[in-house]
Amino acid sequence: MSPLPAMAVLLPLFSALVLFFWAKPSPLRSGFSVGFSVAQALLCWWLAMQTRHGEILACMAGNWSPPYGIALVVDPLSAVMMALASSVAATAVLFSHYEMPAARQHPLRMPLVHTMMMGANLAFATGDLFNLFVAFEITLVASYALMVIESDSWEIRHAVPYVAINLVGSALFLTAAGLVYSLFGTLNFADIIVRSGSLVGDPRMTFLVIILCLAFSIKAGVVPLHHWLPNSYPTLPPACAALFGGLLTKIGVYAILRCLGTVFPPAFPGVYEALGWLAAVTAVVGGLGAVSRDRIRDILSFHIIGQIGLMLLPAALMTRGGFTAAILILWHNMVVKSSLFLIGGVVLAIHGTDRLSKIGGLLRASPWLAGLFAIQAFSLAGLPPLSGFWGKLLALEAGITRYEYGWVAAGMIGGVLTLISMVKIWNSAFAAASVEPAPTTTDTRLWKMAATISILCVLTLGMTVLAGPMVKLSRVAAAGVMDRTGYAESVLELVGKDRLGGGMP
Amino acid sequence: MSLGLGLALVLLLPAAGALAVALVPRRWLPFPGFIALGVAMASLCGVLAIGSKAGAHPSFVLDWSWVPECGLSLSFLVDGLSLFFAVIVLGMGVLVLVYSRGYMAGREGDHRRFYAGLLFFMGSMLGTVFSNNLLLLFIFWELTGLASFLLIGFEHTSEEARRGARMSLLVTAVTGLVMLLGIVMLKQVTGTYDLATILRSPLPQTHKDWLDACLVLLVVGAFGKSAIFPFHFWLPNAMTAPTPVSAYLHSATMVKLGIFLCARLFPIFGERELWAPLLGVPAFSTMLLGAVLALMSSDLKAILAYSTVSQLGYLIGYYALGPNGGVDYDYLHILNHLFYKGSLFMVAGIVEHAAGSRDIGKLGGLAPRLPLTAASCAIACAAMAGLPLTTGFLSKEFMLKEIFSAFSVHGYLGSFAVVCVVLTSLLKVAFSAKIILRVFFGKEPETVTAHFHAPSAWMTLPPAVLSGCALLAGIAPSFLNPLLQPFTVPGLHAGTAEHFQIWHGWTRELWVSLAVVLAGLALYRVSHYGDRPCPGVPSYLKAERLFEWLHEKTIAAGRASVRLFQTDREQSAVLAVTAFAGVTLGAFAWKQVFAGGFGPLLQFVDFTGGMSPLRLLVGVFIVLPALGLVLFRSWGGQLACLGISGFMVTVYFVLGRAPDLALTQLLVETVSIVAIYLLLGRCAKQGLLEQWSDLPSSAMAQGLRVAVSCSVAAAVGVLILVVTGMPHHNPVGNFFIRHTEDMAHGKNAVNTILVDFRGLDTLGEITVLLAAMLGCLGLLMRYRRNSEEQKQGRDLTPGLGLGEEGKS
Amino acid sequence: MTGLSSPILRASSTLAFFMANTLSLYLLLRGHHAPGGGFIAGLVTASSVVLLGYARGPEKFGRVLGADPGLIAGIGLAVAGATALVPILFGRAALEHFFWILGNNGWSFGTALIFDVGVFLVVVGVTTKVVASFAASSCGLPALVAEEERRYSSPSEEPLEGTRAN
Amino acid sequence: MQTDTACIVAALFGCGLYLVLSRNLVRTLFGFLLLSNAVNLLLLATSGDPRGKEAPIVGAGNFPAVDPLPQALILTAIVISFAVTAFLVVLVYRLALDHGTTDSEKLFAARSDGEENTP
Repeated sequence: MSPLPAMAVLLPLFSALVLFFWAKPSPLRSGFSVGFSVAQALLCWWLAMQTRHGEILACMAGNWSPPYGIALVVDPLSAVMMALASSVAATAVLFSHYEMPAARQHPLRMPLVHTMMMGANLAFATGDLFNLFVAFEITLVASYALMVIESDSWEIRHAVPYVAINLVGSALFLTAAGLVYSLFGTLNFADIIVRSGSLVGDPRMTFLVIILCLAFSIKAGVVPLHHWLPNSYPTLPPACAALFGGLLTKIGVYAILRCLGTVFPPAFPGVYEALGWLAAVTAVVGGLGAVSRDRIRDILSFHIIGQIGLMLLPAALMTRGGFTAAILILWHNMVVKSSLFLIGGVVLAIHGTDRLSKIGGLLRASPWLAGLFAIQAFSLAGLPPLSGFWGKLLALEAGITRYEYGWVAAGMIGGVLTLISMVKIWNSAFAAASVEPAPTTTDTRLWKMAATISILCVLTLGMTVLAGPMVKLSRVAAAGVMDRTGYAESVLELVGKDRLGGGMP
Repeated sequence: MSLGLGLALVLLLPAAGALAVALVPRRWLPFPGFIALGVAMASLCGVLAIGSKAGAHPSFVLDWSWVPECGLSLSFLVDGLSLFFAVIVLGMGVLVLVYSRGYMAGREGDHRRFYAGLLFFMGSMLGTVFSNNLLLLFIFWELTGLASFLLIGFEHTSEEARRGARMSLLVTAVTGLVMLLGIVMLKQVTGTYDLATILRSPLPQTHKDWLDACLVLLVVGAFGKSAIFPFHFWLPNAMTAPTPVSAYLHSATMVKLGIFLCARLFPIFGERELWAPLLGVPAFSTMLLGAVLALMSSDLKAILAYSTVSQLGYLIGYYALGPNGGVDYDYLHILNHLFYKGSLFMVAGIVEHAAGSRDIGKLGGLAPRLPLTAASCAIACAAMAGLPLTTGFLSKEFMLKEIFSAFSVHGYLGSFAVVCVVLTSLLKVAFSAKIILRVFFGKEPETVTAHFHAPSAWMTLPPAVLSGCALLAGIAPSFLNPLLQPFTVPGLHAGTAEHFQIWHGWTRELWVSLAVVLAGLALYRVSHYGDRPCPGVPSYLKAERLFEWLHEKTIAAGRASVRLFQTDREQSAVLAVTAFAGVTLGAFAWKQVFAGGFGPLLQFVDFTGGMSPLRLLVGVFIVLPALGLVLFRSWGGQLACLGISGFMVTVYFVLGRAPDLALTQLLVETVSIVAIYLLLGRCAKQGLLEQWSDLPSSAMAQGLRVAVSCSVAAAVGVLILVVTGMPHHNPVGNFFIRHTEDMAHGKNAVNTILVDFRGLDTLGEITVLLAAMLGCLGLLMRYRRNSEEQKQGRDLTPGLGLGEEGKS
Repeated sequence: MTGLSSPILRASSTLAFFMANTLSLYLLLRGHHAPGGGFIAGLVTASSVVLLGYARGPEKFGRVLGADPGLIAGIGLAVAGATALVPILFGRAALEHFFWILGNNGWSFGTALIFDVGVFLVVVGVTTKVVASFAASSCGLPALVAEEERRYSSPSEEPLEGTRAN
Repeated sequence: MQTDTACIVAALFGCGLYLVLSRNLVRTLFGFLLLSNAVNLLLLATSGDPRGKEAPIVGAGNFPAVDPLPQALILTAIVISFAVTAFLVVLVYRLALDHGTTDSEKLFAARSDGEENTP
């Protein structure tokens, strides 16, 4: 039993607490916050290193034998998700330090960010359905709080649909959890796998899979369940938007992959087909929405939706190749999407607005930023050999081998729409002649913000150069997610104190 | 030095040069142009050395694995085709860089970005032609498109440049994506991305439809890059690029990638029936269309661009009609085009620089002032028109000869090709005459006199070199044979090329040529009689308008989709979500019922079990207040209903043998009611509550709301009945009952589960509580924009405004 | 809403406060064996605090406990988190609990109780804090007192109601 | 314990959802309260028929007892929904103060999807 999965959950909890008590914003506090995120990232990267051949690290909270306690299970997919999430968080935290003068920073932002990270890590690590619900709630309530703490009377409105739809999602999830307990008599993923053997083909299980998929799709922002997303994200401060964009919807996708791939046996095939078509619609509608918007943050928010569709399209194939592609797109997207939001934040800081019709001239004023944007935007659009390309390639391959031409076409349209909107931003914000007054970039904070984004850019370029290992890792992760018996065995072989005879110290 | 290392150096040099030029500060690298030139020359030497060492036999070098999981390796193929294109790319690159030195002098913009872009392009172009892996080829292919995008948009402040750049990027990227699909499908058939392997082994005969699909998809990519109809429109719009870029990318090299791809594909797909019509029809149509548009245009660069489109059409069509054994004169045609078109583009740049205009209506009489340029232009135009003593003549002779022989083989396609080629040759004569006569002869307009700047030798020499080549090779064509011979590729070339000669006797081709020249001159005379201005391209032939229309429609579709799929209002959003959930579940249930009747679902339901009158009674007292909540209008009544319903749930918990739950529910309900009471009281006092609590909505909305609520309620009811009807016989809960005392040292199993067995849930839950508290506190404080931020508007996220460090 | 004026009510609310908290203490300690536990005890205490707060008036509501309830909640979470973390440091599983038998009358003490105390503190703190601030705000007062404002809000913010304290 | 619970839960779901779909945010809030009660009752239903069973407090002769796990889950769910309810109440309060209305139609009268004009 390795304590590391539990550490990955507890570390952000304690950093959140420390930051809660240490209320006064200062460089030292931000440094502490960054340091803790980095420590967490290092821990998770180490976990990823340990699981890179498909090993599974599991531990039981409370030292109970599975399936009685709560299992924390880290496989390659979870480990890399956690690592990327905390890397993104560290950057966002650093960015949010430069975003505002220390005296104006909100003291609650940091504790809430770390709370959200705790929820995210728990969601990635947990091997228990109800605990997954709790993890979702932690991230969600922290995100509700982040959404409202720094908003004025105009922006606060958009928190309403955000909260309302997510509450519906939570109710669905809780309903599903209850029904799963009734049907399987357990909540532990590994135990569900074992007990589901006799239920293959049972319509009741398909009902559950559908409800769970619905609940997770709401979190992921699948059309037509996405209404909470496009209006609310733009009201966030850029650093928070980056974190939300890089993290929240991805937890939903992760949960879908985990549930469809690992936990539940193949359900009624229509479910996957429906998911695939839904993803196709999502990819196109998200892309179309992005093309039509006029503010950078709005474009990026719609893109999140489109990209979710692009991730779920190959996943719905339910093949290993499809899952590999989905996972790779997922990883790449976490990094790229957050850095684009941060770039949008710098643009916002320079111009006071990010409305494309009112800005311009950034290529001349800030070539460094333009370079960062070009790399991330073209990566998002899947231009080779940047990190977005590999997922796209694998997705094409997976779709073609299964003869799903309609999905392939939808994915390609989604990709083209992404490119169109990225070019739109480039042409208006960066290439176009500067507007009056010309943007000034003398403020040192801008340079620091741009330098912060470079960290994520390095990560993107790293995923480009090291595409080989990255693809391999995602293949291992996909194999791990789809290896139901392996997952069940490695969890159920744990032995807790109840089998060792008492827990006296 | 080994071949591999040499090739690596050749490929890396431009990339490294690009990085150095782009990133090293200006004061350390004062002359980016010279560095670029040096890099290009070094690479050229390298390629020549590799060529001499490798000889004519294809060899593979550098098989470094990059992404083995995707079948991608850094594997390069050195053969005649790749060497030929590499030499073109680098040779032309050297000339263009020399030319750029003069062209860019005194121009605005960051020259480092320009030279870095050129070197970046050069590197990716070399990568494309040397790639032995189709994926690698695609990667470099897209990079050339990216380089083109950045270079077209070099003068990024001009709206036109941005539009042209966007158009070229979108067209090439979309067609590239289609090509990628073709590559992936080809891999599914052949099992590899390795070009040499595919070339070596015949295609499997099992996937005929797939192979044709692959071919179509791959060819779309080639068409996009080489501006073949219907993608021809991006090339003239790319002319907003600086002239060296036009000369280099959009005439000599990048647009030839489509031709390169066809040459690569020819040995693979050349024998398929689809090959000839698929390539031929669009290619020859493009050829004719381009020539017509060139004659109509008045902008010098537009004429050249359309004529490039036309020539590209021919070059692709040439492969289409190629006999199965292989083609022979493709290099000649490519080289010829390179000589004259490169020269003409550079001349156009000189003219623009010198006279301040590219519109041939506003030019004239420049020959005395620019003798060398005029001579270069004259030779190049002669080559374009196919007059004797130039390579153009040679090229046209062979063109006509082959077309006449292919004529009978290909049936209708052959006749179509003949008509197109002859008409195009005629048109070419006409617009060649137009260029030389209108620009360099006639009367010099006053605007030109006023503006005239003499070009530097940096600018005038490169076109002279190119024209000189065209002339030299035209006069002494026998030189060309030994030059082109080493580049022959088995499979592509039949190797039966005739020896080039200046005089072939009074052949059929010569007579046709003569007729064409005369007819062309007559056409020019008729169409441009006197001072009649050029007609210009009529708007119905401007396909870019279609593209822009499509682009705008996409955005409009985006807006429409947002209107259709997106709502701000929380209740319509929730309505959409719940309705969708209900529909999905309903659809599945219906499908089940449809498949097997109600039996399969009802078998799980246990209707008789678990009915208890007492619980039912309590249930009535839970549901009735809930209904009251729906129906009542007064806030007091609603609050009472809410309270009663909640407290009756407590009783229900008691009946469910859950004392802990009952206590918790009681307390939570109390605190919640207090909070809601505070809210209502406050709002009522300020008149913020609407009098009529259930606000009126349209009949349809109301109906939808009732329908969704009722159907979701029914769905949930059925779901519970079906799923919980036969619970699992051995739930894990039993374990907790059995062992709560001996292992968790507590009698209350619920509590031991909460703090011990599933303590992590509880830990998470109190974290939720804390986060909710912080959220509530955040809600109770409102951000207030200061005057500075109010001025900047609502787009600005609070607190992000800069320049306030001093104030705070 | 102002504080209750009658001194008798005031006194009785204080009495009720102490009675409720005795009950809550009992619920907390017996929770492992009988209905009760950290949640329920915490909610009882929080209700009593709310009651007392009503009696004393919204100005002093947040200070009934003598400290910032938010901090109490934080401490509670730290205590509960510590029971998760400490076993790891000793090489055991997270949240593993240990028990000691006290004497021979069946009483035992376990680290589970510490966890439950953490839960108790969080519930008390959060409930009190939220209700107190909300009540203050809905009475037209600033939600937070001066030193709390520095802890929970940025200088660019103002309370919904009332004026900024500093 | 399913047929009756199923009916109660279904009715509560229907009422709750109807209220959630109201234009008035206060009614929406009530709706979510009902919904969370409904889901809690649903969870309780999974612990089986309680008749003839005792509360899950182990003592002298308290067997058989009902399944304690759903109860623990409900307890967690109640507390979480309590937290969310508190948040919602304050959110509605804030909106009412900021915009002078609890009617979401009025709240979003100006279309605000990035197309809105900056004042």
